[in-house]
Amino acid sequence: MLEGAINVLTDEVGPGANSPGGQGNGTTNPLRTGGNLVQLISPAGERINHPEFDVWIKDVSDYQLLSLYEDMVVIRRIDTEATALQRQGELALWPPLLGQEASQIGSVRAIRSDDFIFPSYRESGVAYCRGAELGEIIRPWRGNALYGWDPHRINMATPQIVIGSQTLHATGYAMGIQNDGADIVAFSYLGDGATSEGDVNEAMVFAASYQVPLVFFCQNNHWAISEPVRLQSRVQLADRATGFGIPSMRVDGNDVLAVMAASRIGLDRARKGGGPTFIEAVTYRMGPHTTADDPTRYRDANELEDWAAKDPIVRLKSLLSVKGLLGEEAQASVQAKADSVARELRDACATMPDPAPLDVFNHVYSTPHSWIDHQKDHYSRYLASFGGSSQEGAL
Amino acid sequence: MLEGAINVLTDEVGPGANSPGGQGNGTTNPLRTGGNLVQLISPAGERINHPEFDVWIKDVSDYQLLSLYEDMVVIRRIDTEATALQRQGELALWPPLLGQEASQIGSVRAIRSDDFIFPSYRESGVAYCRGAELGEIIRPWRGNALYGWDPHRINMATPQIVIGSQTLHATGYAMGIQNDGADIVAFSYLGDGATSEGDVNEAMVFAASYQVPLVFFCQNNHWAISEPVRLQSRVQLADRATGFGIPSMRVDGNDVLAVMAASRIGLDRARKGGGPTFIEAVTYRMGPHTTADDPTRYRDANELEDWAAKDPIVRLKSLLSVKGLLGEEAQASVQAKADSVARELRDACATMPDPAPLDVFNHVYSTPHSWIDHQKDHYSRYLASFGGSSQEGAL
Amino acid sequence: MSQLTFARALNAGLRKSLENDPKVILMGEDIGTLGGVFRITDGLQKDFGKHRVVDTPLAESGIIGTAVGLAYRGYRPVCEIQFDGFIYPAFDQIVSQMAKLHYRTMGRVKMPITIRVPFGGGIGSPEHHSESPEAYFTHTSGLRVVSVSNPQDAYTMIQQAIASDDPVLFFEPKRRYHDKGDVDEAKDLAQALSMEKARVVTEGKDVTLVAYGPLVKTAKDAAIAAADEGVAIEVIDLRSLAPIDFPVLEASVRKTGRLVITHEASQSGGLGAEIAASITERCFNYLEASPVRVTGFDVPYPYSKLEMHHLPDLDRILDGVDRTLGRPNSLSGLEG
Amino acid sequence: MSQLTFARALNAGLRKSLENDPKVILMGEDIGTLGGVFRITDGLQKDFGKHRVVDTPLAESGIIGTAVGLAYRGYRPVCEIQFDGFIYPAFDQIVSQMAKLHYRTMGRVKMPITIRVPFGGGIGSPEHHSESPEAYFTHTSGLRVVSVSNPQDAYTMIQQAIASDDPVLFFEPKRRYHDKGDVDEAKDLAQALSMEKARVVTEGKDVTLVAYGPLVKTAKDAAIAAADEGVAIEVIDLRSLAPIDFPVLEASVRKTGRLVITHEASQSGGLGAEIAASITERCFNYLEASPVRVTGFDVPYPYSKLEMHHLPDLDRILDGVDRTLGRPNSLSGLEG
Ligand SMILES: Cc1ncc(C[n+]2csc(CCOP(=O)(O)OP(=O)(O)O)c2C)c(N)n1
Ligand SMILES: Cc1ncc(C[n+]2csc(CCOP(=O)(O)OP(=O)(O)O)c2C)c(N)n1
Ligand SMILES: [Mg+2]
Ligand SMILES: [Mg+2]
Repeated sequence: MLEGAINVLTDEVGPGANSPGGQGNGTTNPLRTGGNLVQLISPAGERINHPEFDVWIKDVSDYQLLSLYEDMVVIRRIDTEATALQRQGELALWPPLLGQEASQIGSVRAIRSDDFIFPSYRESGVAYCRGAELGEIIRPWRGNALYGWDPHRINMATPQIVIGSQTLHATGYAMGIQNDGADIVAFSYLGDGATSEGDVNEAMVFAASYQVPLVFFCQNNHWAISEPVRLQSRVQLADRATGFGIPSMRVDGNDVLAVMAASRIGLDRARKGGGPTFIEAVTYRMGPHTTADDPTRYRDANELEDWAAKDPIVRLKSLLSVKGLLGEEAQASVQAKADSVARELRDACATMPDPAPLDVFNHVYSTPHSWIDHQKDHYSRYLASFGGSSQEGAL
Repeated sequence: MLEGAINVLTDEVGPGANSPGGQGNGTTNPLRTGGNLVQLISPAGERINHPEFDVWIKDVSDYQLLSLYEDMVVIRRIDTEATALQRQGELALWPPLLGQEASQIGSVRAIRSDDFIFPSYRESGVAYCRGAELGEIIRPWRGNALYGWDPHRINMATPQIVIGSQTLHATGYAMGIQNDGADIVAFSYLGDGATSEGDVNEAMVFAASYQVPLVFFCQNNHWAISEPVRLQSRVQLADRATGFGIPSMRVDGNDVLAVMAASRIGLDRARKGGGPTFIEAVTYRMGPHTTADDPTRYRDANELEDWAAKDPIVRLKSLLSVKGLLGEEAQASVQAKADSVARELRDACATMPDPAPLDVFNHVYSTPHSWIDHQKDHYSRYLASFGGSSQEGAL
Repeated sequence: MSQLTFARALNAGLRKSLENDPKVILMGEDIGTLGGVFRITDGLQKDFGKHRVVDTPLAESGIIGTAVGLAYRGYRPVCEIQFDGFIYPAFDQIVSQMAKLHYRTMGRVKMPITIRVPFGGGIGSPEHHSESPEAYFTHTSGLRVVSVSNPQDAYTMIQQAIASDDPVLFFEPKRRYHDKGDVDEAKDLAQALSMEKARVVTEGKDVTLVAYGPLVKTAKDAAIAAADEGVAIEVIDLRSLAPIDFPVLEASVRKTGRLVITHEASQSGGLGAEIAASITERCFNYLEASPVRVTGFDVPYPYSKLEMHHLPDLDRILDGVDRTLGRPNSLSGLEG
Repeated sequence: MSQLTFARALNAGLRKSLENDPKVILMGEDIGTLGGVFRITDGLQKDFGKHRVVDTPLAESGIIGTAVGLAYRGYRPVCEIQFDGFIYPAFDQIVSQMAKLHYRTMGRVKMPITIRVPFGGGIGSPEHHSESPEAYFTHTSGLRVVSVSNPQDAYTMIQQAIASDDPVLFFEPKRRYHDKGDVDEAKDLAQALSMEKARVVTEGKDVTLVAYGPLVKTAKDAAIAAADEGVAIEVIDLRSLAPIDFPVLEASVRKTGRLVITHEASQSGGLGAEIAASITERCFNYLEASPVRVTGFDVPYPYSKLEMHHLPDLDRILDGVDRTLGRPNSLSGLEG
């Protein structure tokens, strides 16, 4: 095998084939990390052939390519709209996904609807494609609930704010899948900064030890708030996984096809009993960390410019244009979709009902609990002492 | 470089030379893990030549070889004696080091006295060579103190029971060394099981990020209580480190010369500003996990037999014999030393003073603390209420 | 009815849960082949297989974090933390995830996880092996916390904890593992006293003495000793540490007017503070004296040659009883 | 004397410590170039260099664990935990290592580590950004715990905490970061009130009201409001949460006979329980009514549209005051 080649498409693919040499037998670890960044679309929008990855996206029709484009445009529009809502005081906070559209769409569109996703807080685009309602997506950022959607309805956990925590949940879920003998896969998103947390590393230990059906999908967007990725690791993040015996890939995260191919490779391996895979999607957070952040304090304008030139949407647009798929009509239709989603988002925000005061006591436990009941009773009495029905009305 | 070769002795050695390619430039990680187990003495006691490692031990004189042997015999004797004391009820517990003598002696004899060691709980042999008194070594296991020696006197932290915790302390200490511009090294012991703990992985993140002067010395003794090392990792433990950008070696941990050479390589790299190194010393815990453990419940007699054939002391003895270094006189002198140490250990145990009741309140804080003072006062009053001077006398 | 040790009773309870619900899965370090360092899971992996009784890598956050994921998938994980002092690496997964997920998801995701913790001192162990960390968890909303004091409760309550749809911290007094007691294995779980109820184990009219876990036995012994001196102590086994069954405590204190609380954990911020504060709020007009706490000191758990000083024993409990009664005691002649 | 915000006062205090002792070293996530998400360390890396003001990888256990190692080597690390809810991954290193090392080594190894924690709610944040975890640490022997309520104390006490040879948890009320106050930067540290002393901030004879951190301001407002109704509240700013300066509290309660404690943390097992229990022990015969706790509820910190219900405010504190006074209150007509 060539130095730096991705091993996932060689003869070694398939259940059992990834078994490392085992302990103490002196063999060399057969796993390889992808030193080379896999790219299927160049920043200029040209389709680059890659014999090993191409087979995984050869079924993607022109129509589907266009729909990936639409997805990306729509989630960018959601992002823009939510950011605007935050600026207008309608949302308390918003974590933008600007620049990461290809990573999010390429991965979520590779995942089956019965697979289960464990996101961080930035995967609003993933949630949208998964069927979360727009109101559900913004609800926690408006402060109207801790989180929005029902995980069991869309097979996707609620956003995770504690960095890296969700990777262990995904691993446990995958252990459950394995016990059930189901052919589904757990799919965990994480950031580059997250790779430093103990939990993420323990997740890799468990995932490798039990060879569970799991994909770790790391969006290396180069920053963890103000910290550059080189502070977290001096080697490529994809290399981390191989040290745990988990095969890894490193793909251009602004290239929707490369991301999709890599995700499919990982999902397929997991589904066939081949154990976990780690994907590093190299992308860039073009916006602030959240709307509360000011990235000009810690990063160069130049860097942003460099990455703007690799914009994932522009890139796909060029490819579509060259292929003649993005005529005026198509363009208008995508635009219309984005506009309507933006309107819907704004409406969902405006019409979102406020919680009632006593909601604060609900769902702490699944069955009655004397302390909570006592306090709820006490507080409702307290509210009543001001007269009126304040505990029932909206705040 | 050859597949599986150890990179530590190539041109890449030295400050700065280990800098990985950095983020996002698509180069392949230049680090190599030692797929091959490095051995300088065969199980039959023959000296095996290894051009790259030999240079690191070429200064070891016959006399020194004999003294390594003496060390190993002595610490095995300490182990036997302490185990006996536990069986006789003089110690509450003892964690045997039987089988790990070469790993402990080969490493500690490579470390400079001003380097700082962070052990786990099993490094009694290391502590002995470091100058800890025998009473200090057994004191915690007798229950007469939480720990024995003064870390600043022998430049070695007290035993760490929380698995893996000490690797972060070592990393922090090494950050301090780096800040001070000192030419010393932090040296952290850990077990194979410990590699699964988040803390150990975070230690590797910090150590690699700051390139601190540190050696991780992992005694892979094949078991974490009843759990075989393959439950913790499906690949060699040395591979884990390379995923963090830390160069690693895999050496025969029952071969005192291989261990010493590897330790010196790591220490030298650290001292020269080359950053951290991870050493996997492949050895075997021939005794129980602790005196409270019954290994027959979980492991085969055959396995033990196999490893008995690789006994680190027998092996060195054979080498010495072939070299004609272990005449009757030498043999007798080693024996006498071991006997006297054993006697000293037994005496230290017998004469160890018991603590006074009010000692329970001492040293919680370094300055007065009203809660403690209050409780100490109260309890001394309580003890006095039984009459007599019980709070001052021995228990 | 059979005579079982505490340890065997737990083993039998776990076995029953494994039999009754295929979604029950045991996880922990050394719980499989070895059967746990205390042999609580002895034989269970052999009978239920490696996928129901899982030896995990050595990573406590990993154990609880993967249990959370298993719960997401509908499992009921029962995690063993090998010793009290090794629960802290899992603290984040316990308080930020396991405890909060039901609230976070408005009840859509249940966390029926049980964490078994052999806790407390008195067995001559080295550091980190004798701690009483329960107060960290009773202060954490979203958790239920129980502690058992006898083989029958061990057998019943471990099953109740596993059956609970909420996460439960289950504290097992390791120094009582070898104590024997009658266990009715045929007893219907539905008939058993709810896990949340306290139990009056010795009736008395003079002083209420609240204990849990390892000190229930000591408290009963104290009651016997006090009876000789004409003091009738009412001993209450708390059983549930969060929520606490205050009505039972209240009824007792309204009768006795005096309250002593004992636990091994350090005093400041321990569970005794909550009990003293709550009972003072609820029974202020009935109290004849301030509630008294007889607890471990505010020190890290000491080495074993000193642990008998740190741990409340019969004499220290009786001294506390004397304090509430205004009888001669260690503080006589002092104010407060 | 200058007018500084709370945040600037902390920044000035940290700067002073960095200037005075070359062994002081700041560590945390985003504290360097960014100056911290709250800008508390703004400009310090520029002035003191990357080796004194260290941006760490994203790993909280790693931050505290390496700080322990630095302390071994004679440094005085000051660690920033970005938000209260992210301290839990470091819990093990805090309670099993930082808190215990001095005791473990019989005083041979000191742990002069300060952990700065922006804590508490009221700023409309998402989950994990508004917690009050102080009770976990006040129950942990070996730690000192303080909380500051005003810019002057922030400036002085951060320096005292750093100068302490014991580990200190330093809780900063993040919702007060923008409050301004007079700060005497020239004040001699040796002359300043000891970090362990509580301070009477408003004198009064009717009710003692104990608060700390963010609620000291609310408590003072409550005292003003109550004064209008003829009730003289004595407000005490606790400052040190462990140990608590009980003599100051005792003196006050002996005068007023009534005690109200307020904090944002959940009630059960919170610091209020310890204060109520201890003051009842120490002042039983002086109490006219049971101590009352006005605290956050026993729920995970709720989403921001509900946080004003969870957090004690002026009205809830006054309701608590009314309860201790037997005046009409939310529980009127009920027992207890
Ligand atoms: C355990 C924990 N520590 C700190 C934080 C504060 N924090 C929120 S986001 C963030 C950076 C995360 O970076 P990365 O993993 O790269 O994800 P990204 O934000 O780039 O998507 C930090 C430090 C947190 N949420 N959780
Ligand atoms: C955090 C933590 N979890 C669990 C334990 C209990 N325990 C003590 S030793 C041990 C096994 C350690 O194995 P390894 O790291 O291989 O070291 P060895 O004992 O083989 O030297 C375990 C699980 C502990 N001490 N600390
Ligand atoms: Mg990032
Ligand atoms: Mg081992």
